[in-house]
Amino acid sequence: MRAYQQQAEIVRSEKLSDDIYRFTVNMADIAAGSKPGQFVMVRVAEGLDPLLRRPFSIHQVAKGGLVQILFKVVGRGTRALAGMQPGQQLDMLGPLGRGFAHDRPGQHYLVGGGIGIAPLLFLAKRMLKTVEPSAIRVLLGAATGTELDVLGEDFASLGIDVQLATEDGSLGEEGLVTELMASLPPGEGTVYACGPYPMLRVVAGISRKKGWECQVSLETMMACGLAACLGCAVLRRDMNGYVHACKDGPVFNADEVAWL
Amino acid sequence: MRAYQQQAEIVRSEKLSDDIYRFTVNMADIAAGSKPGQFVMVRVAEGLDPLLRRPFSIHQVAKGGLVQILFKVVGRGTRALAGMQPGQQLDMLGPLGRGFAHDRPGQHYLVGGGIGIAPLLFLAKRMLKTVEPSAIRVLLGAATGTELDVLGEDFASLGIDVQLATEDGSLGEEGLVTELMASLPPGEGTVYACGPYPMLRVVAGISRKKGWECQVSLETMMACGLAACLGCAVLRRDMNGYVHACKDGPVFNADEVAWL
Amino acid sequence: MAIEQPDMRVSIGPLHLQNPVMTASGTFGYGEEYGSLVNLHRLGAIIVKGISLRPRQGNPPPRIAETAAGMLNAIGLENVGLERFLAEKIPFLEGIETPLIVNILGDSVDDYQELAARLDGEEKVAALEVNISCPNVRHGGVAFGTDPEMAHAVTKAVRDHFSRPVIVKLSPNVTDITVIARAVEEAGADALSLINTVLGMAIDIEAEKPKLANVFGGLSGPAIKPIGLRMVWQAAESVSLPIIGIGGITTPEDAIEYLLAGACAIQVGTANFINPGATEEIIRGIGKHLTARGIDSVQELTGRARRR
Amino acid sequence: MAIEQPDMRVSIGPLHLQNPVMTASGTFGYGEEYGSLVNLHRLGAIIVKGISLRPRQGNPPPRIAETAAGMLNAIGLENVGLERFLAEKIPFLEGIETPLIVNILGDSVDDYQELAARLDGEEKVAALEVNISCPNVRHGGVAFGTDPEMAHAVTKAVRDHFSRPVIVKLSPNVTDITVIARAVEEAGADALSLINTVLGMAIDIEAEKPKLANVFGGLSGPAIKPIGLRMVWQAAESVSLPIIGIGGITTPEDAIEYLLAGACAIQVGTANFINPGATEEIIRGIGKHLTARGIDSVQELTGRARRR
Ligand SMILES: Cc1cc2nc3c(=O)[nH]c(=O)nc-3n(C[C@H](O)[C@H](O)[C@H](O)COP(=O)(O)OP(=O)(O)OC[C@H]3O[C@@H](n4cnc5c(N)ncnc54)[C@H](O)[C@@H]3O)c2cc1C
Ligand SMILES: Cc1cc2nc3c(=O)[nH]c(=O)nc-3n(C[C@H](O)[C@H](O)[C@H](O)COP(=O)(O)OP(=O)(O)OC[C@H]3O[C@@H](n4cnc5c(N)ncnc54)[C@H](O)[C@@H]3O)c2cc1C
Ligand SMILES: Cc1cc2nc3c(=O)[nH]c(=O)nc-3n(C[C@H](O)[C@H](O)[C@H](O)COP(=O)(O)O)c2cc1C
Ligand SMILES: Cc1cc2nc3c(=O)[nH]c(=O)nc-3n(C[C@H](O)[C@H](O)[C@H](O)COP(=O)(O)O)c2cc1C
Ligand code: FES
Ligand code: FES
Repeated sequence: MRAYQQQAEIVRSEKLSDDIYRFTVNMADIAAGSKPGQFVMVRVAEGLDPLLRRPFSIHQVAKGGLVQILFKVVGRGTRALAGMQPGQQLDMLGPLGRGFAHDRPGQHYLVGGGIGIAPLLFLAKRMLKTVEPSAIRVLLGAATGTELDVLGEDFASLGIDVQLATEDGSLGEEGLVTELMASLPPGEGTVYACGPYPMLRVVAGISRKKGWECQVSLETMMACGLAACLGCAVLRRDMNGYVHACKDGPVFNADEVAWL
Repeated sequence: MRAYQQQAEIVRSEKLSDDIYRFTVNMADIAAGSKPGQFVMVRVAEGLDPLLRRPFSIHQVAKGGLVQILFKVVGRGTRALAGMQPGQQLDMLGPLGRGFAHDRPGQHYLVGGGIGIAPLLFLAKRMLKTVEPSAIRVLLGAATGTELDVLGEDFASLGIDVQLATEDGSLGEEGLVTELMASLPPGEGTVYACGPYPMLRVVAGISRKKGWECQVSLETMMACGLAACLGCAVLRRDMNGYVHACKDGPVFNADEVAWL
Repeated sequence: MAIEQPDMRVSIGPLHLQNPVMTASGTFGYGEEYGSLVNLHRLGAIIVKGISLRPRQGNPPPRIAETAAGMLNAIGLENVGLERFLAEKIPFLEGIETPLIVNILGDSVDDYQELAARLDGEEKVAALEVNISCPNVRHGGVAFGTDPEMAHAVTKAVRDHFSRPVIVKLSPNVTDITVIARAVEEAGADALSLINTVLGMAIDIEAEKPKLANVFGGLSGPAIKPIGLRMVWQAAESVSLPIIGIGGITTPEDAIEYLLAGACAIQVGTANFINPGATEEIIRGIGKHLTARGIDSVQELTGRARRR
Repeated sequence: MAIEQPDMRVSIGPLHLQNPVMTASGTFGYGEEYGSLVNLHRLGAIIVKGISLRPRQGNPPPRIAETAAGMLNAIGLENVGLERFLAEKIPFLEGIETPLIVNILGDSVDDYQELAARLDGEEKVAALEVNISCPNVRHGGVAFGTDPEMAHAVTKAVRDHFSRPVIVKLSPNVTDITVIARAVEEAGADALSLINTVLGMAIDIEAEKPKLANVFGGLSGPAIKPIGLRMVWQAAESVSLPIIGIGGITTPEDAIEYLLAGACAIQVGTANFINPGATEEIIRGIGKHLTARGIDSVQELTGRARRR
């Protein structure tokens, strides 16, 4: 797999809620080889502060080399990014990492929590090339409805069944996305999950009980994204050494890693 | 003298040449007490890089609390500043330092080289409150004409006699601004000079010969602008210790300092 | 619940301050310079530019250079000297209720001793902060702060001639800060300040010479915060003296990091240049942090990250 | 005038490189990782992640944290170990003409000695870079690089068992870098690399604990450039060995600063993460600088700021 470093123009900037943005960026080289679950490393400042690139999942790939990222403002880097305007150039590195393996039989459950929903739209679209919409179910959770409504519609417009949960009950069910999983039938199926670590741990547990394969996208601190710095270590299931999220992941089989 | 720290809005940004900009900034507190030759310390980045404030002379003060700075892009800080847009806020500190003493008898010669012309417009306007335009002569020099034409007109529109010199001969006389001084009559008069150090040294020498008082505005590295860091040291004429440009200057009598 | 204001008072050994935020020596002049920009009465303490027995001219310019998220300075300890300090600077500071801490420096143990004895008579001086980063002229110019025996000797001399709290300010330019910290503790210091600047340099590639006339200078600012935090943590592990954290503190969050690492108070240095309002913002920000977490007193933050 | 390309070749003692720009150990993996982003054939040399006799798992995460214009790492020297390095990593590197320098680390003098002897048999290995910042397990965990005697012992052991150039990489966490530099020179090193990372830490104020699981980590990036430059300058004054400058080099200008301070070559570390194109940009930029100034050879830059 080949990675590219590109100066990429921001074509469009959408503010989806108070702190969630969606950027459409022109980067043909990176777009071409991208797979769902892979990510890009973005330089968020021209100066030396903040210094490190920030990792973001590939949210969608459109024709003409356009790539979207969906991000939430949580700190200095994402704040700087949010302030960037269409026409400006972003230094992008990608596509990076190992994405979802979606050539699985049976049902497909896409489970996203918070900004973890980002890679799932790309995943759903790729899946639809080989499976019927009815074989896919999407479960999304967030603290409040404004974080979900646009994305929920994006999935629904694909003809996929979408269930939503919000902690404040402002959209969909009141509660956690993991609670929505309880009513799903056990059996042959694969869960593709992305979200905060505590949620993923619960998702992994439910999947085990239901007999589903479970793939999770893990977030770690990353400096390089290229398997060079060894910063993104994740403890192996056997507690004997580490795998690395930027190369062996960010998507792991839930059985590969230790759940702490 | 009281200094203020203000969040000041950029009201207007003019690009006067390839690398010279004029910002109009709204800062009533700082404007009120400003004197020609004083300066402001401007924070050019929100992040920590570049870290230090940058000093700029007060170029003009208009009614309504508007202050102008005129600056040339020479490095990272000024480049960042040039990229800022009307509507954005600048963290400004001022007015700082000791300005020109322009309550002098006789002729007034305002001599500016390069971006050193910045404080002279403010000086000329203040002088005109007490002296006739004919008592003032302005001599400006630069590498090329584009650096001078707008400013030359600003002075001319005040009814003041302006002579220009450019190194490439594209505007006014071909040569250095100091060469224009040769033809001026000796006698009672004061020179107010601002520009690169080598030019100021020559100006000081000519003034001595012509019998003029000579005030020069000196540029030094500055961290605080408040007489706290002691970074802006300038060797005294007697070579015995230092004066400080941000407090004892930036305008010094040419006799106060050593010319190296 | 906690609608009361959190208690911001701290004690640095026998020294009691209304809050833990002080100004770092050399970055706040003699206080007066910031009088129109900062409410000096709000500060925990004011530490003034380092004072020597006799006035010092300092180094030739250029004295400062900017670096990535930091700055270098080679002021060369320029100061008005003890006499003029007493005559010209103390009167203004007497008008401010905030405790005054005088930073002192010398070329020899005798210099420090004499400064201590003279300042003991000045009631306004709440404490001394002994800068031991200076070269010892009697010992080949090696800094007092890099040799535990010399650090001990200076501390003891000051301790024996000054009746109020003695704070010793350590240099980070050492292999093992705990060795110096212990030497200073044994010599009777009441508290430690750390860190002073980190030795560095920068080169002007156009002129092909060092940016500072003095070649080397002291690195300060956000760039050095990780070093300062590490040394505060190490010192807190090895001595029982109260520690004042310094180095790159620019925001309330930075200050809280130092407190959690083991400092009971902090100093704001280079940040005063970038944002004269920094000290007051930091005081307010620490208060907010305590309120948000329902912590009653700022003292509870000290060393909290070390107990986990 | 000078329309010819300037001569970019440098010699580091007996080691000849096509240009002075190398990759710093631990920031460029085993070379392969950057294969699709950097033209590896253009580099002066490739220095790989530090190799130990046996594989190492490294520290638990979090292993990295960002700081102002810098980063902290506590990777814990994770590496595949000598055997797998030889079996899995060397073959790729043999396909690249660029000289390979292997960074080695151990827990004891014996470890270093064995690594040297084993790697002496590998023709592709043009030189060794000895990382002496690691703790010596036989001597209470004090880093080899902070004690001149231990630094001497490690250097000599490697020198005696490796027939090609031996570069020793110094730690900046010492009071006087020249003492270590001289010890290493006496022990027979061919060159010095400096600096390794500066010990630092950061605290998560929400979790109230250190950001790194290991508490302390190594500070790298632009923040430390002033420290690296100062140490290169000091070392260049005290030893006659060729010096490889490291620390915060991100742009051609940074690299030129190091050369002017006394380095004959440089390494790019953290900048590879921020901008994978950094090494190639730096090579081009140095060339342009030489051309613009009419300097024939990059070697003329070495130490030029020290001669003024
Ligand atoms: C493979 C991968 C894919 C990701 N995809 C997305 C995405 O599609 N959309 C999105 O909004 N976010 C995504 N993230 C998280 C995103 O990278 C962080 O939110 C971002 O780096 C924070 O930068 P900041 O400067 O705003 O925050 P900082 O000020 O650096 O930190 C704020 C908080 O974010 C945490 N944080 C910082 N960097 C990371 C990091 N690299 N990984 C995880 N947490 C971090 C910090 O610990 C801190 O708690 C992804 C992370 C990874 C590793
Ligand atoms: C009292 C005073 C008034 C000034 N007024 C004006 C003005 O009205 N308009 C204007 O364009 N410039 C003015 N300057 C100069 C201006 O401050 C510098 O050009 C600016 O700080 C450079 O910032 P930078 O980040 O772009 O350059 P840097 O990247 O920091 O440096 C580029 C070059 O500028 C030099 N430089 C950097 N800082 C200073 C400084 N503080 N003083 C002198 N040289 C410096 C550096 O040595 C270097 O050669 C003034 C300087 C002083 C001291
Ligand atoms: C311009 C300048 C002058 C300084 N002068 C002194 C001094 O006289 N005495 C002293 O002990 N420390 C002095 N220091 C060091 C600071 O007090 C402080 O220890 C150091 O700058 C680190 O803190 P900071 O990163 O917040 O600036 C000076 C620092 C600067 C930047
Ligand atoms: C993630 C990381 C891993 C490193 N691993 C090693 C190593 O294995 N051996 C070594 O000698 N230095 C190692 N270093 C230090 C670098 O080689 C270099 O000396 C240091 O980072 C300073 O240079 P920089 O500021 O350009 O990064 C590592 C640095 C980083 C950031
Ligand atoms: S982020 Fe550097 S190895 Fe994974
Ligand atoms: S700039 Fe700080 S004293 Fe003048």
